[in-house]
Amino acid sequence: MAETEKMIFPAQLHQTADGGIVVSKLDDMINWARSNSLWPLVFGTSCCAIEMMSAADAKYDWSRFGFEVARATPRQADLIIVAGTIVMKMAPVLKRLYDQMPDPKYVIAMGACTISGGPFFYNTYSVVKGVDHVIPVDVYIPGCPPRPEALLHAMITLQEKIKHETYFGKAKTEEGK
Amino acid sequence: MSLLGEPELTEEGEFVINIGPQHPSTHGVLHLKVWLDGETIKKIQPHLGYIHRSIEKMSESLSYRNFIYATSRMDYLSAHINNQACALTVEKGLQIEAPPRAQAIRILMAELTRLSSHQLWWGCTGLDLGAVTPFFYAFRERELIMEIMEETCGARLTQNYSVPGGVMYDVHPNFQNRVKDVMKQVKSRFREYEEALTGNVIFEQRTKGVGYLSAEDAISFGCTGPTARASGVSCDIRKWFPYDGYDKLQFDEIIMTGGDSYTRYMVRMEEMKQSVAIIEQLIDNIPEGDFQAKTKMVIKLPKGEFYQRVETARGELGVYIVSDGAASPYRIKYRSPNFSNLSALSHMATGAKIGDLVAIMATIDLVIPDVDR
Amino acid sequence: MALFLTISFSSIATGIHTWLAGTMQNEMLVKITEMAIAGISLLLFLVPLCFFLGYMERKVAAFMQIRLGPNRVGPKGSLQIVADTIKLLLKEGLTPTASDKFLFNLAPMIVVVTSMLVMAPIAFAKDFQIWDLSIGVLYVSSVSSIAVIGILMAGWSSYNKYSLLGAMRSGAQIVSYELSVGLSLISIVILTGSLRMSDIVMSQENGWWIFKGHIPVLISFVIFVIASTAEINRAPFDLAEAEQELTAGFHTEYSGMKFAMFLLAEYINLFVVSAIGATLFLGGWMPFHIGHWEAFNHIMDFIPSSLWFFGKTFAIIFIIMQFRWTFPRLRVDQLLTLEWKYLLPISMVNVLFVTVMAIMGWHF
Amino acid sequence: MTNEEIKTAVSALFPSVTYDETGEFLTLLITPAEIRSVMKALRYNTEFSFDYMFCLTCIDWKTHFMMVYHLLSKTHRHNIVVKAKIADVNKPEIETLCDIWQTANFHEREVYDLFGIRFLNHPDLRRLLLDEGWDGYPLRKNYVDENMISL
Repeated sequence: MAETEKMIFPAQLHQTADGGIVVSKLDDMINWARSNSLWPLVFGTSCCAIEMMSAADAKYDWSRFGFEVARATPRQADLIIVAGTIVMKMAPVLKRLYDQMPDPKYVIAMGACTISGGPFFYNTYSVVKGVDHVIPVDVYIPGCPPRPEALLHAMITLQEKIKHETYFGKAKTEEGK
Repeated sequence: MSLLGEPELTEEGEFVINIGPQHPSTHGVLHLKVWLDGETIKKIQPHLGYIHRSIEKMSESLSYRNFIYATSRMDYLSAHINNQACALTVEKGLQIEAPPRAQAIRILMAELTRLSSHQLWWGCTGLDLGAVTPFFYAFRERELIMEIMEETCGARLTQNYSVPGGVMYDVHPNFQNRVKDVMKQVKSRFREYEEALTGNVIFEQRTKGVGYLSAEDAISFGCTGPTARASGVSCDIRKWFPYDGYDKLQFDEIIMTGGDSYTRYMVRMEEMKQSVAIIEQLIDNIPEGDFQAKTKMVIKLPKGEFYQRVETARGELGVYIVSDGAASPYRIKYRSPNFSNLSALSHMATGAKIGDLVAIMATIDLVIPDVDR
Repeated sequence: MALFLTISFSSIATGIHTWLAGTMQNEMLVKITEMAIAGISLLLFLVPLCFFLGYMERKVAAFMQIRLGPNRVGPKGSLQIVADTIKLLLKEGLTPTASDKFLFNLAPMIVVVTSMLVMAPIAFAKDFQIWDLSIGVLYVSSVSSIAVIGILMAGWSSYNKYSLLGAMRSGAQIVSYELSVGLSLISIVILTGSLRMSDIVMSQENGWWIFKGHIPVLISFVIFVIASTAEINRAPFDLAEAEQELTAGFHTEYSGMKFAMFLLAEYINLFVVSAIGATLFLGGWMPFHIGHWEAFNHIMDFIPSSLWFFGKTFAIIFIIMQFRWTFPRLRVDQLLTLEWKYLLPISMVNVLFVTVMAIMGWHF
Repeated sequence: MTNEEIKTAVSALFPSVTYDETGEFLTLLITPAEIRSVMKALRYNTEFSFDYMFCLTCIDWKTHFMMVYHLLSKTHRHNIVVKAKIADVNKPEIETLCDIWQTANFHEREVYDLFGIRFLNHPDLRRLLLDEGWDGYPLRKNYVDENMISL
């Protein structure tokens, strides 16, 4: 993927006598668009949400990657960053939010709580021990709470993942190539 | 997005909307069921528990050293003050006192926490009222404080720095210079804050006279912190029941009598200046000495009940430990400021517009994990 | 580039017309083909325009908010909006089960089509206009008010209470602010004596109305900017979508392409009101002329007319964008108070002054 | 008022109240039956005027429940703790104090939710933090949750 990353646009210029022809693969195009336009849902339950806000601020500035269009309605979001503990009462709501999002949709589990329950793993009666019990997760970020850079890294990792998808059929994996 | 997409059939002509659990203005996962008459709110019913993490139950099985970390996640914007409250309670049980150096460091960190919390609140108030830009200006200074936090205790948000008997480590050698430097910057930016939001006509219209809370109601609802002080109720624990040497410091308790959202806003703005004043008094006078009193490896509190109040950025936090003499608390109760402040919400917002509800919630400054615990 | 800008657009149009007339030899067919060309070129113009406006919005926001803004996708982040658009087009378009499906799907189209229709009488450059109809101003103010039907339709058919509230707010808002916009447009019509866009532009040959018309025109320009910001539902008047109150207002349930259409309409509307403001108050494509300073006027004429037009339009767009990132949002009753108690009486009195001024010939 | 003065004043009104002074605050031990009369006196009598209830909670002592009310007077600046022992573990009940202190409303709902204590005449006694259908009362010492992982 190193080549496509450097490229401004996922296309190649074929030189001809009077100019050139731009050739591109549909898959590359789609993946390029999808990976560069991840609009997160405004969703934060606890401490990690503050670090998510920090990622949006001027110092970390996730708008550089085009992530700043945070949508309040799941209908227009591509990505749900589960920032904070999910408890039993919240789990159905989260599931519902995920269902309300249109495809393609991605999930980032931010923080220890969403990975396993984190600090609230032992002796708690109301915490969901890992958000992947409720919705499928694409990228996990450890930390309690993770630093904003970690969130940016996760989002860039997600971009990498999206670049391996195919519009029709299965994902481009190492074996399937 | 409402929890229930489909209109609810209640009584004829009733229009009920569900604000939350996922909603930009609830600052977390509060769920408000709002009965509307056009745009006017007839009734509000808060539904809590969407982030109820059973911290109280969990703490019953943790040692007196370990239960403190969970409190950082309660009111994560005043994480250090929560830790301090727990440490103070345990110290009260052990009948020891932190050394003067530890106390000074605790106060400095607490005031830095309060400052950063109020900065975040200021940004989010602007955001809630539709002005996005203040958020970025607030976070610019907040990040500077976060860097100090990180340098001092390794974490940006959930510090876990106070331990029974003092603080976990001594401060970084660079601490004093850095704090002084940041304070200079923060002070110069207050004017910018006021220009950006305080004097704005639309902002004043949105907040003045909105969400009135009388002094009697504030006391009766158990409101504390800036929410109550804006109604003219004196309730600053730092003045009423000083801890960690707050009585030796010169600062004012900001009390205003407007009782509306604008007054709550002004109280917080003034409190930021007071915090800076406290930090400036103390930063050059950190006493030398130990940063931690000697405590046993396994702390066991004597049989009895211990209650400690502190002033967080949002009001009075009470830690109530019931001990049966074992190595972990028998029962622990956190009297959280937001819980009581939230209970006044429906009283304040009834009769207001939906837009006012957002303004009221913004100026109460709710942190939902602190409500649910 | 410079060559392209200095070509007379009327000669291009005449050229195309002669060529078509020569090949087709059927007047009806020629007319239809010309219409198609005009429509397609408009669409081809709109897409990059909206890309640019979207990019500009995010960069202006970043500028106001001490950030960098998009800078990874393409040179300086310029392809960010392209990526967003492709993504939105390929995203699943959900239609809620309980919604009124026909109206739900129709609403975004109405909103987009009405905003595109308003483009017709706008003069982009000298002799470059799709349709210079004799009632240009009236056409603009009447067609633009159809958009509210689309918004109401969207809000009602979504079967979502936030949408409904947003649509109702928007209805009240647009209908009210229509009056102020209309009255401020009328003040220029009074001064010009014509509803035709080209006449209005030509009347500013010896100076723009904002300079010639003294304080009354300045007042109506300010009112126009405020009221039209409200009419296109932009902050601080974005009560119809009010993110912090109604999540996304009338388009809460829209996703994918249908949502993209609302975004498209928002940007086209932004461009259209700024273009109309520029045409009526700042002389449209007319260069900056001062009375009888022939030499100065002649130098100004060297700058292409399209640059003048777009320069003025984008100046107004920039102001409206700055509003968005500066002010808090108004409450719904304050919004209506502002219109009915302040803007409308002021603009009514102002029209009176303008009329007196026009009759007495007190303007330059 | 000092603790001694409060004691004499309360004893004059309610002779059956006993006291416990081992803790930080003066503690009044009362029975659930007299809670409303005691609390009303503490709230409305001008000599006490405990207008601010800063904490309300419950402790499960396995053999009984102990309701704990922390009170503060904003005018006189004195603190007091009132404890009411609920002996019936199977059907714990106590009168509500919602109308005296409005903050009691949410706090009592929380106690109902986590301890299962019924507050009689409470205007809106529903579960506050947990789902309506939650089985059991988690802060009781005998609460068993199979999914709970113990250290």
